[in-house]
This record gives sequence, structure tokens and C-alpha cells, in this order.
Amino acid sequence: MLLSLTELQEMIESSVLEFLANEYDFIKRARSLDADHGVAPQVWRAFAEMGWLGLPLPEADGGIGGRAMECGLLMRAFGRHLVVEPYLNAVLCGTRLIAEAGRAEQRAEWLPELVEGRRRVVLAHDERGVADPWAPRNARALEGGNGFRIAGAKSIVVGASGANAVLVSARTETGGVALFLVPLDAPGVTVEACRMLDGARAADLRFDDVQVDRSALLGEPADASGVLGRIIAEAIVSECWEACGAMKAALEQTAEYTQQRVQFGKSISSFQVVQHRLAEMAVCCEEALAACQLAALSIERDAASAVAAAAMAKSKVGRGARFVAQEAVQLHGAMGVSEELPIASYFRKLLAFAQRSGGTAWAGQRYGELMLLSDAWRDSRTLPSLARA
Amino acid sequence: MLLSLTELQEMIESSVLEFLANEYDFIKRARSLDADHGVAPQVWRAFAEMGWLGLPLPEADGGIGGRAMECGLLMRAFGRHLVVEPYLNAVLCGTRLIAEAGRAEQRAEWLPELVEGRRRVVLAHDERGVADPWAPRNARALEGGNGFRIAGAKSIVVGASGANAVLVSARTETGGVALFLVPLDAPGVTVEACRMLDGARAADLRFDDVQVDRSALLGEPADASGVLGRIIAEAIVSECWEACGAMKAALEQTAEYTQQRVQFGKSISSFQVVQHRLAEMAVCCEEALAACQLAALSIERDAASAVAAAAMAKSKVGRGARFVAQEAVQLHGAMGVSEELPIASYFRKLLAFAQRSGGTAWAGQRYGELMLLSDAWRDSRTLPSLARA
Amino acid sequence: MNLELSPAEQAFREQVRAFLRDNLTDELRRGQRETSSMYPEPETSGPWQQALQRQGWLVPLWPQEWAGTGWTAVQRFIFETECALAGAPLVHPMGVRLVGPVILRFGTEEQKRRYLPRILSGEDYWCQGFSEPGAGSDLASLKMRAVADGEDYVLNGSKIWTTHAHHANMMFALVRTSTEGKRQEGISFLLIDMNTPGIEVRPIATIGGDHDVNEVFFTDVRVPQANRIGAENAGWDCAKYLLEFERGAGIFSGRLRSQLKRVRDAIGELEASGVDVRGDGRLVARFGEVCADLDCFEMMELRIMGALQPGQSPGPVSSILKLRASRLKQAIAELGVEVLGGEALRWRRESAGGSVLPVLVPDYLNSRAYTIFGGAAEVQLGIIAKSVVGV
Amino acid sequence: MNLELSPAEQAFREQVRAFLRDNLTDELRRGQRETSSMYPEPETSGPWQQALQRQGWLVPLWPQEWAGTGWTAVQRFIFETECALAGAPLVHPMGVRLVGPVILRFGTEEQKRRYLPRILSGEDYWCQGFSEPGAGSDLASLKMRAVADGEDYVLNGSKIWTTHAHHANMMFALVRTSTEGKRQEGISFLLIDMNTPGIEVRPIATIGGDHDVNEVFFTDVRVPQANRIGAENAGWDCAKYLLEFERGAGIFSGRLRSQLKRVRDAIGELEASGVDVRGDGRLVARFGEVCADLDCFEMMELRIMGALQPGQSPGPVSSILKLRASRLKQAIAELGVEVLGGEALRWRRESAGGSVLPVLVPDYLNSRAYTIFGGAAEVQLGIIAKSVVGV
Repeated sequence: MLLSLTELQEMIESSVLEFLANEYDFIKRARSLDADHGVAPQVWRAFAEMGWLGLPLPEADGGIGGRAMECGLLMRAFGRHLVVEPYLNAVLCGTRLIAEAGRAEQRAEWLPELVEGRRRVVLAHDERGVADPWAPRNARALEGGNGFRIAGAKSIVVGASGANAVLVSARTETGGVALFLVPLDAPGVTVEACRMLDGARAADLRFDDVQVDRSALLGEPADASGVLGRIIAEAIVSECWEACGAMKAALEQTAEYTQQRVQFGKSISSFQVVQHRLAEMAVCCEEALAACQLAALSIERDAASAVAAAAMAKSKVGRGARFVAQEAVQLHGAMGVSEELPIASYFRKLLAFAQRSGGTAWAGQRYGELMLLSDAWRDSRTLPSLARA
Repeated sequence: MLLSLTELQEMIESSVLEFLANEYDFIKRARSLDADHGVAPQVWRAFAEMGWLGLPLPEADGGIGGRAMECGLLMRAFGRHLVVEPYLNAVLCGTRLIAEAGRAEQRAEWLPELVEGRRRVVLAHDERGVADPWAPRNARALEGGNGFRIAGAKSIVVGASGANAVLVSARTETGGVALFLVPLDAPGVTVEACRMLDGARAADLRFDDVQVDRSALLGEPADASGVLGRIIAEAIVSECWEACGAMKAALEQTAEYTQQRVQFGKSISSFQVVQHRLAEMAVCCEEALAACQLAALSIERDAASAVAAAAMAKSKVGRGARFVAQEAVQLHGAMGVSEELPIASYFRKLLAFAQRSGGTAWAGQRYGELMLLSDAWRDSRTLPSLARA
Repeated sequence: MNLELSPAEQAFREQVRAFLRDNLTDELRRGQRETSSMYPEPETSGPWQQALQRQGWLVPLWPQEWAGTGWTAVQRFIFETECALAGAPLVHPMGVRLVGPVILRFGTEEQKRRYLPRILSGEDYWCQGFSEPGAGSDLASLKMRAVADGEDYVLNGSKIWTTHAHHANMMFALVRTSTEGKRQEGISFLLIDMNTPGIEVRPIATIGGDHDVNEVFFTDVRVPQANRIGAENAGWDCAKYLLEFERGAGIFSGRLRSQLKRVRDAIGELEASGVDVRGDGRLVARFGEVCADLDCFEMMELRIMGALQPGQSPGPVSSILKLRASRLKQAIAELGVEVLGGEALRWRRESAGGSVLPVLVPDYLNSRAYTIFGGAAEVQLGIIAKSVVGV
Repeated sequence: MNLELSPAEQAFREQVRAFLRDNLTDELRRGQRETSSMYPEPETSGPWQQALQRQGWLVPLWPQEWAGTGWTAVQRFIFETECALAGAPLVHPMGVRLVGPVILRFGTEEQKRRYLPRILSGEDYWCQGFSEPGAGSDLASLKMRAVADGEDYVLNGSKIWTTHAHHANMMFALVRTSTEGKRQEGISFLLIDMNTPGIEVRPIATIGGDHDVNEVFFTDVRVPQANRIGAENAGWDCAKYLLEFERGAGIFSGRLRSQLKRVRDAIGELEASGVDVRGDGRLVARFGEVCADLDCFEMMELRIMGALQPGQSPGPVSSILKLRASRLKQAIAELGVEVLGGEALRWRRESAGGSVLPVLVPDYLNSRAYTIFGGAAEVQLGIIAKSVVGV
């Protein structure tokens, strides 16, 4: 058992934090907010140069071989600095799915340019009205001719505007789920860009009987739900790490603000209710970190535990995020509801997190269902599970 | 519109409070706690002498003609003093059902002695596993011979031990609900007494094919679900009033205790977090009172609104009761979890309230369902509803 | 106690409804409905103010010689509730509810004759210059100086969080005319023409993306001393009176119910487009709890506000109303976001065909201000502890 | 960071399991399972203490020359977790975890030789005399006097909330030996034989109906000065060390999970009797949230406690653990009551056939004490604000 970070983990964390502290402070962040598609070219290039666009990929693919923990540390730093670029959906979902599920020629065609930051592929999975990230999709792919005809709609696909292609999840006639690599300029694809609550960009996509070659199918013509389910679970854990970083930053900024802000002749941090509120926020931050660590360290134990780990982390971090965000704004007073300080942006970021991937409350209920169905919860969740006598 | 109490209401409230202050302080209350069946004979006699055993009955039946508001004020005072006697289930349910639904000979046989306190009849309606107070019961009454055969079980029937008879709700063959007046010594009735969380007494009742005459049927052989449903709704509102009184007393005692209790050289009421906690408790008490008033004043508007009013009040008062009870104990420190002061008894009383009649959370959900099905919530809930153009 | 309306109250209610039927246009309704910030824009509130003024119902609480209605408190509750439930715009309160009563109470005859008619007609649009960067909940620490110079004061300093300063042509402000004695004793209450040279209005972007508030800078701004209300250094009395008057004026329950309608309408819209919202039991329960909270708030408000005599203020118990109203506002807004689910991630899609969906997220974001402005929740809790609980 | 066990850790875990298989009887398990108060009765904790002592595992944190195990922090986490999840009784902590370490650190050789073996054997059953009627969270305000008289102290005063004083033959207590100087500087740490004349134990009934705590009255009780640990008036150091040691000793996550098992078993029992518990989506969600809370607490506890070096204390961050453990205890207990629904109205039906239902309500009632005793939640929040947040 190792309860501290490895050298690789420390290196990743410190290099990301250093880069962002220099190149992504709250002022410079406006470059990304204002950039086309919410991606500042120099930032994305720097991500490539630092190797982060290949973070989750094996070294053979030009990656760093990072696993859930390493990705989590990077995402936490991203959360701390409210990074706008669609790293999660592009790298941790799109690139990674191609690396893990793609056929050799797909990997060869896409991975080098994705890792170098010259192209971007994002996952198009969410659909309006389907909260459960693991539930079957309504989009369908009908086999025909030398390929497939895709019909359906994907909602608020993060990073889709500006991407070269999307990985569309769709139900096939056999009842399974398949992923298709579809360029956004393919005939029949409609892209309606939108801005998101946290400043990122997304698009609603419509696929009106889009005809794709058989080669667009990601991987072998088999059910992709296994790998997709696992990568969605890991993505949810990554988004929890990101929230965790934003929560901590919001706490720190609030603690600092309350020390500076004087009312009734003393700093407001000297009021007992303010102190207790800050303490409660700190507890939420510690618990959120524990949720992320536990999820990252246990998510690879087996396939069944991936969904549980994601639901657990989402429920816990989501509830803490709501409290921290609301109290951070409240303790900032009027400053908290204006754009004079970054705190309003943290609030929106954490709200966006809470609403994503089915939402906080749903995750709690899902975790409850899973735990009541199995006896997994009866055992320690940190010690590896063992047959109990 | 009259926003203050009527003379009758003020008279009832002050006489109940005066009686209880003299005859039911926390020490004298032990008489009732220790009495057989949780009923101190001199207390029940006094209730009769004050006329309270006929409070909800028309004057023609020897009553005072009290409606929901008058009953509520009495129950609030009962809650304030943690009255142990089964007034609610005996008088506001049992006696009242006989008065409202009984046939002339049943009314003549029972009402005088009930009002005089010489006999007691309680409603036996709750069944294990059926949370919704308005849901159909599992107990059944089969018609046969010159009467009915009743089979089923009733759970934790308040005041059953020591009662002369119970009003059993049971499904009939036609699918309706009927009420039967069954003496507790009837063959086939098993009475297992138990003590309750709040010190009151109850019993689990089993009816093993209990044969009763046709005359045991309360009222005409028709469906009693209308009157039963309404009286259950009013009983729930009454139990909210009772909780409201207990909440207010718990707040007052806590405010007083925190002013006396010195820690770190000052009274703990001078700590800001304690002050804010007391303020939140006071807000809960005010809101609970409003819930009770609104329910009492609107419950008789129409039959449909009775269930809604009860669910509304239960949800609101229940949530406030939980907060006030927990904070009262917390602010009392170790004194709060001991029997050295009454506060632990208030905690148990309020917990019992929260668990009763389907529970607080269930009531909120029920109210949500009702409100989402109708448009009633779109109109003011205080101003009488009117067709809107 | 009873909630039945007397025949007179019933007739009054019918009269209000008839007025609403005849005067409240769909356009005005839509303007209010699509407002996510605290107050609607002048193009929505203005015409409605004029309609009320024509009817003689604009300023119920003013003395009858100055267009007051002489209504009972219950009548006023009926009026406010009916207006809110019908979806009528909120009248901008700065003139009619804030500065007007101060002028009525402390102004000279000349000041009354000059300002009150223009408040009633809407010719003057007012903003409030109280808060400063260093003075929020602790208002008495305000610093903006007004130095007497001939017949004028010369103002230097700044005001912040000034709602609709960019629309206003007049401001009422608290300024420091003395630094001697207790902090409260050196403050004066001034009326300032916003077109005076030296005034600069800087917009402040807010969390919900609306332009609602501003910072207002004063550089050597000359304001006639004749524009002072009350005596020099007696402005704190005006401010206290203003706050006291406001406490007796706000009826919120109808407005909150109208906000809840918007959430219910969003459920309808989403379900019409195939999203199953009500299948989520937790959301149904939350809707029920918020309804119950609102119902009780309405009853509490009616009991407290409906029992007032003319000119009476509810006293410290109004802190309970203020606290609960602000939290209910937030709870309803949060319910709206829960109803949206993943759709909440979308930022300000244009409203199409009267959809209420785009307004819900900004409404939630802006709702966070309700426990901050106008006496933060923490201040209210302190008042409740001291004055209601008595510790 | 990783959670994989090394071969040595794995082997240790197997060894613990084997020990539990061989020594943890059904009777001991049942004794713990049916305990609704904070500590099991001596008839349950005693035999288990003896089994641990036979194995040499009773006092992992003591020095190895005094029966300590020399385990790593991770081993201790494994041990505590396995014991708790297997349903082993809680060892009564007053001797082995509270007074023992104080004697080890501050006691004379003679005191060590006299008391420590009797702590290990269970021959002495200890209780703690810290709190007084006027001294709760503010412990330093304690007043019970110990006046030197010859070779003895003469004690007058009272202690309150004394857990298991009615079982104990020994008490360690803080007493006031001086009223000079700072309040902390006049306190001494005494070991008191409970059979000394003048001691009277009065039971205090508690909210859950258990007899757990007592008030202990001292009237002219003579205690040899030789029973003082450390110097006169230096007892505060002992108390601080005791609290500090305890902070590094508690591993709660397994115990909490074991409590949750009881709730899950109640669901099973109710469903077996025909009650549909899991049909209530809200309850399922609450179960999920409590599970998530518990999982995260376990991870947090492992990360903090598992990284300690021998003798090291986690410092102020232990306040987060204490706060969360106490709230989780309450949340699990409250979930138990929710599961019971209307059945919760029943007071203490006799347990029949190993049913867990009767224990849930008293457990909830008693759980309210967890945010009060041993450093109230408010005290922990104050520490967290100062030492973790740094305001």
C-alpha cells in the first residue's frame, strides 16, 4: 500500500500547476474564453508539447501511460484554473477510445495527430432526456450497403465545435452499442454550436441518416458498450477531480477574502459563523479529495466496480461542490455575484459539474441501487476485496 | 378575513394551557407515564370535566363544536406539555367517527359515556408495511350469517390498551372500506400491549376471524372511506399542531438553557453560532405554526383539499421538527441526551411525530404528486379559490 | 381566525381582477416572465406603472392626499397577490417605495411638490446610492464625502451595486458630511441629478450575465444643498425610516408563486418535448416540499402583513419574512435547475416561442444574491436571535 | 498512491482473519450487535479483551516492551477494519487507550508495574473522571478539589457523564489542586480506587434508555498522593497527552460500516416480513449517499491514519475525522430509523431471534451524543477553521 504520490504523479501535478500558474491565470484565461471554439491555439499546442494530449495513452502510442490517478491530478489542476479547453471529452474520451478500441489503421491514422494536437476527436454520447450515462441511446445505426446509416441527435457535445470528427454512440440492429468515427462535415450532420455554463463550447448534433463506410466503425464490429461504459466511468471520475480542484480554489479564495474584508470594524473571518462555514467547506474539500482518490485507485479493480466508483464519487463530490460553491458566493457577499472576482466563475463551473452526467442526486440513487443489489459495500472499500469466510 | 383568534379559540387555548401548567408539569407528567395504559384517571376525568372529550362534537352531542382550529390549539398545548394520554386517537378519531358516521343507536349508546370519560374507543387503522394513511387496508371483513367476519392485524394502535372498543377499518367484499366497532374482549381478538417512543401506550391487535354482528358496522352499510379519509387528514393536522407546541417549548427551553450555561467564561448564548442556530429554530417554529394554521383553516374547504392540507402540513412541520429537535439536543450538550431535563423527552416526542402517519418524507412526495396533478398550487393557498379567467 | 373574504373584500378582489383583465397585456406579462434579474427593464415596468397610476393604485401606502389608496392591509395583500399571480410586472421600487416615503416624511413642501408628482408619473427613474466598496452590511461605514461649498455640496467618492443606475436620471444617496462623532451621525441624505457633470456609471457584470448593477463614480460633483432631505448629518434617520417603511411594504408570496409557475411550465415544456421529468420521484418530492414551503410562507406573510394597521411596520419579525423569502426564491430557482437536468449546461440559448427554459439558469445564478443584498441572511439571523428569541 | 497490499500486508491480513475465525464466538458477535450504547457491557468486551491479550494484540500502540505489537499504521488499519467488519466487540478503551498511555508516559516505574499488568489483564476496569456539571467542552474550568492532607489528598466535588462508573473499580480523574495562576495550571491527574469510602455513583438515565453514564459524588474521599501521575498541578499535560494519543488511536471506518450492516440487515428483516422497503426510491438514494459518505470517510481515514509513523499523531486534521465520524454515526443511525418507518414508534420491543430492529431507535437516540461528547462538533469546527483553513 502506498499512501503518498509516486514520483511520476508528483511530476505531473507540479508541471501542470506550474504551467497553469504562469499561462492560465484568471486574466490569461480570457484568451481561451474568447477563442474560436473555446480553444486558445497556443494553449492546446502547449498541452501537446507537455505531453498531456497523450497522458492516458501507452508509451507505444506516444503517451505517458497515465492511469486514473495521473489523469485525476491533471484534471484537479485544470479545475483549479478553470481550464476552458475540452480536454476531458477530447483526450480522456475521444483520443483514449480510439487508442483502446480502434483498429490498427484507425489508431495509425488518428493517434499521432491527436497527440500532437493537430486534430481533435470528441465523444458524442449524451442525448436529451437520457440522464443515465450508461443507459442505452436512442441514436441508431442501421447496417446497409457497405456501411451504416446513422440517425439520431446528440445534445450539448462538449468540444464538438472545432473538432475534426466525433465518436458517435449508436444502437445497432443487434441491440448492442457501437461507436462511429464521423467527420463533422459529413453530409447529413448538422452542428449547432452553443456556449456552456462554464464558458466551454459545445454543440448540438443532428444526424439525419448519415451514411458512413464500414471503416467508420470503431474497432471490430462488436459491442462497444464494455469499453465505452468503462471510459465514461473514468471520465466521470475525472470530472470529479476537476470539481475537486475548483472547490479547493474556491475555498482558498474565500478564506483569503474573508480575512481581507472588514465589516463592523473587524475582518469577517473573525465572526464565528464565518469560521464554521469555512471549516465546513474545508471538510467538504477533504472528503471530495478522498472520493476522487478512492475512485481513481479502485476503478480498475474490475469492470463492475467502475460504474459504482463513478457513481460514488459523483454523489459525494457533487454534494460537496454544491455546498462549497454556494457558501463561497455567500461569504463573498456582493462580490460573489459579480464578475469582479473569479468566484462567480467557480460557482458556474461547479454548477455545470453538478448537472453533468446525470446529476448529483441521480448518482446517489444509482449508487444506492448498486449497493443494495450487491454485498460489495459490506467489505472495506479501500482494502482489496477478498472472499470472506 | 379574521387573522386573530376568536374569543372561543382564546378561551380554549388559555384554559388548556392553564390546566396543564398546573396539573401537567414535567414532574406531574410521570403520573401518566406510570399509569396503567398511560392514562392517569384523574387527568382523563379532568379532560371530561373541562369538556375537552367532546371538543370536536356538536353541542347537541354534548360537545363544544370545535373545528380544526380549536382542536389544533388544544393539541398545541398538549404538545407543549408532552401529554401522554391518547386524546388524539380516542377523541379526535374514535369519538368523532362515532359522532359523524355512527347510526343513531350507536351514537346514543356510546357518545355520552365517551364524552364523560367513562369509556374510550380508538381507531385501529394502521397496518404494518402500509405507510400511506389513505391507502387500502389489508384487513378484511367478510359478510356472512347475521354479520361479518373480520381478519387482519393492526399495528401500534395508540391507546388500544385500556380502550373499551376499537373502530377497525377493513376492506369489504364490495371493495369499499368499512369501520367496525369491536370490543377488545371479543373472541378472536389478540391484544399485545407495547410502550411507544413518546411514552404513550399502544397495542398490536390481531383479528382472527372475529365474528361481529351486523350492528357492529359503523353507520349505514356504505363505504366509509370518505369520512375516514377526512378524519385521518384532520388527525394528521392535529398531530402537526401537537408537534408545533413541542417545538416551541423545545426552543424556549433551549434559549433559556443557553443563557444559563457558561462555557469559556461566557453564556453559550453569546456565541454567534449558537445565536444563529436558535434563530433558525425560531424560524422553523414560525413556519410550523403557519403550516398548522393554513391547514386548519383550509382543510374544510372541500374534500379533495383535506388530504393535500394534511400532506402539506406534515411535510413542513416534520422537516422543522427534525431540525428543532436535533439542535435543541445539540445545544443542550450532554444535558440534552440525558433525562436530567425534559429536552430528551421532547426529542423522542418529535421523532415519534416524524415517523407517524407515513412519515415526513413521504408526505412531501405525496404533496408533490397531488400538486403536479392539479393546478391548485397555481392559486393563492390562503385566498379562497376562485375560477380564474 | 378564518380566511373567508367579507363581501367587501370579495368585491375588491373582483375589481382588481377586472383591472388586470383590462390592463395587463400579453406583452407586459411576457416582459416579466422573461426577466431573470431582480427587476424588469424600464420598458416593462414603465407602462405598468402608468396603468397603475391611471387607476390610482400605484402607491397604496402613501397618504391619501398624495394618491394613497387607504386600503386595509388585507386589501393590499389581495392586490399584490392578484397582480403577481396574473403575471404583472414588478413596479420599479426605487421611487415609489423607497425615496417617495422619505420625501413624504422628511421633505419640505417644496421638495414634495417638485419630486412626488414626477415619481408618480414615472418621469424620474430613481436609483439608490447606499452601498460603497467598503460598506455593505455595515452601511454606517460609508465614506463618500460631501463637502459644503457655497450653496452646493461637492461630492467625491463612489457607490457600488447601484441597481439600474444606467437607466436612472435621479439618485438618492447617503453621503458623509461629517467625520465627527459616531459614524451614523455624519451622514446626509441627498437627491442627485444623474446628469450632473462628474458622474460616471460603470456597468458591473453579474453572475447570471445580466446588466443590473453598476459602480458610480463621483468626481467633484456639485449638488445643491437644497437637494438634501432633512437636516445635515441627519441622513441616518432617513435611511432607517426608509428601511422600516420598506419592511412594511413588501408582499412576496404571490411573486414567489409566480416564479414557481415558471418552473412548472418548464416541466410542461420538457415533457412536451419527450423528456420524462415527473418520473423522477425525488423531483416530485422536492416540488412538493417547495410548494409546502411556499404555502406556509404565504400564510405567515398574510398573518403578519395582513394584520398591520396603516403606517405600522411588522418590526423584527419581518426579518423572518425576509430570510424565508430569500431562501424560497433560491429554492425555487434551484428546483428550476434540477428540472432542467443536463439542459442547464446550456448558456443563454435565445428564448424561442415563449420558452421559459433559457431564463431558469440565470434566474438561479442571480438568486444567490437574495441572501446577500438588502440585509444578508447572517444579519437577519442576528436580528431574529436578539429580537425574536431574545438571547 | 495505490491500495494494493504488499505480500507482508496480505499475510498479516490472513493472520488476523484466522485469529477472528478461531476466537470470535457467535455470542461475542451478538453482544456487540445488540449494543445500542456507546460501549458494550463488560460481559461482552471482557472476554474479547482477554482473547486479544492472549494473542498479544490488545495494545498495538504501546511500546513493545509493554506488549505493544510494533505494527505499521497500515497493519493497524487492517487489524481494526477486519475486527470491526467481523463484528468483534469494541474493547473498553478507558484502560488500554486512555489511562494506559498516560501511565506509560508520565508514571513512575512503580506505577507502571502496578497498573499496566492489571489494565492488560482486565483486572482493573477503568472509568474517566474529567467532565463536571460546570465543565464540559470547557474542561479547564473543572472545580473538584483535592486538598493535600498528610500522604493523601482529600477529594470533594463531583464528576458527571462518567461512562461505566457503575462497572469500574478504578477511575482516572482530573482534580483541582490549586486555584492560583491560569486555570490549566492547578490541575492534577489522579488514579482513584472506586471502592474508597465517600464515593457515590448515581446512574443517569439517557435518551436511548440505556444506563451508560453516571454522576459520581466525592465526599471527603482520601486518595494517596502516590496515586498522582506526574507532578502536582501538572495534570493538564497528562490530559493533553491523553487526548493527543487518542487522536492517533481511533480507527472508526470499520465500526461505522458494521453499524451500516445492521441497517441493511434491518431492511432484509422487514422485507422478509412483507414490508417493501426498497420500493422507496428516496430511501435507496439515501442508502447510496450514506454508503458514499462512508467510503470516502474510510479513504480519508486510511490516508491520514495509515500514513502515521509510530507515536505520531495526525494533528488538527484529526478534527475532520472526528467530526465526520460523529456525523456519519448519526446519519447511519437516522437511516436506520427511516428504514423502520412507523415501526420506529415501538419502544424497546424485546429482541427475539437475533432481530436487529429493536436496537435501531435507541441507537439513533444515543447517536445524538456523538457530536457532543469528546469535543463537540462546534469545538471541532473551531479547530478546523483555525488550524486547517487558517483563519
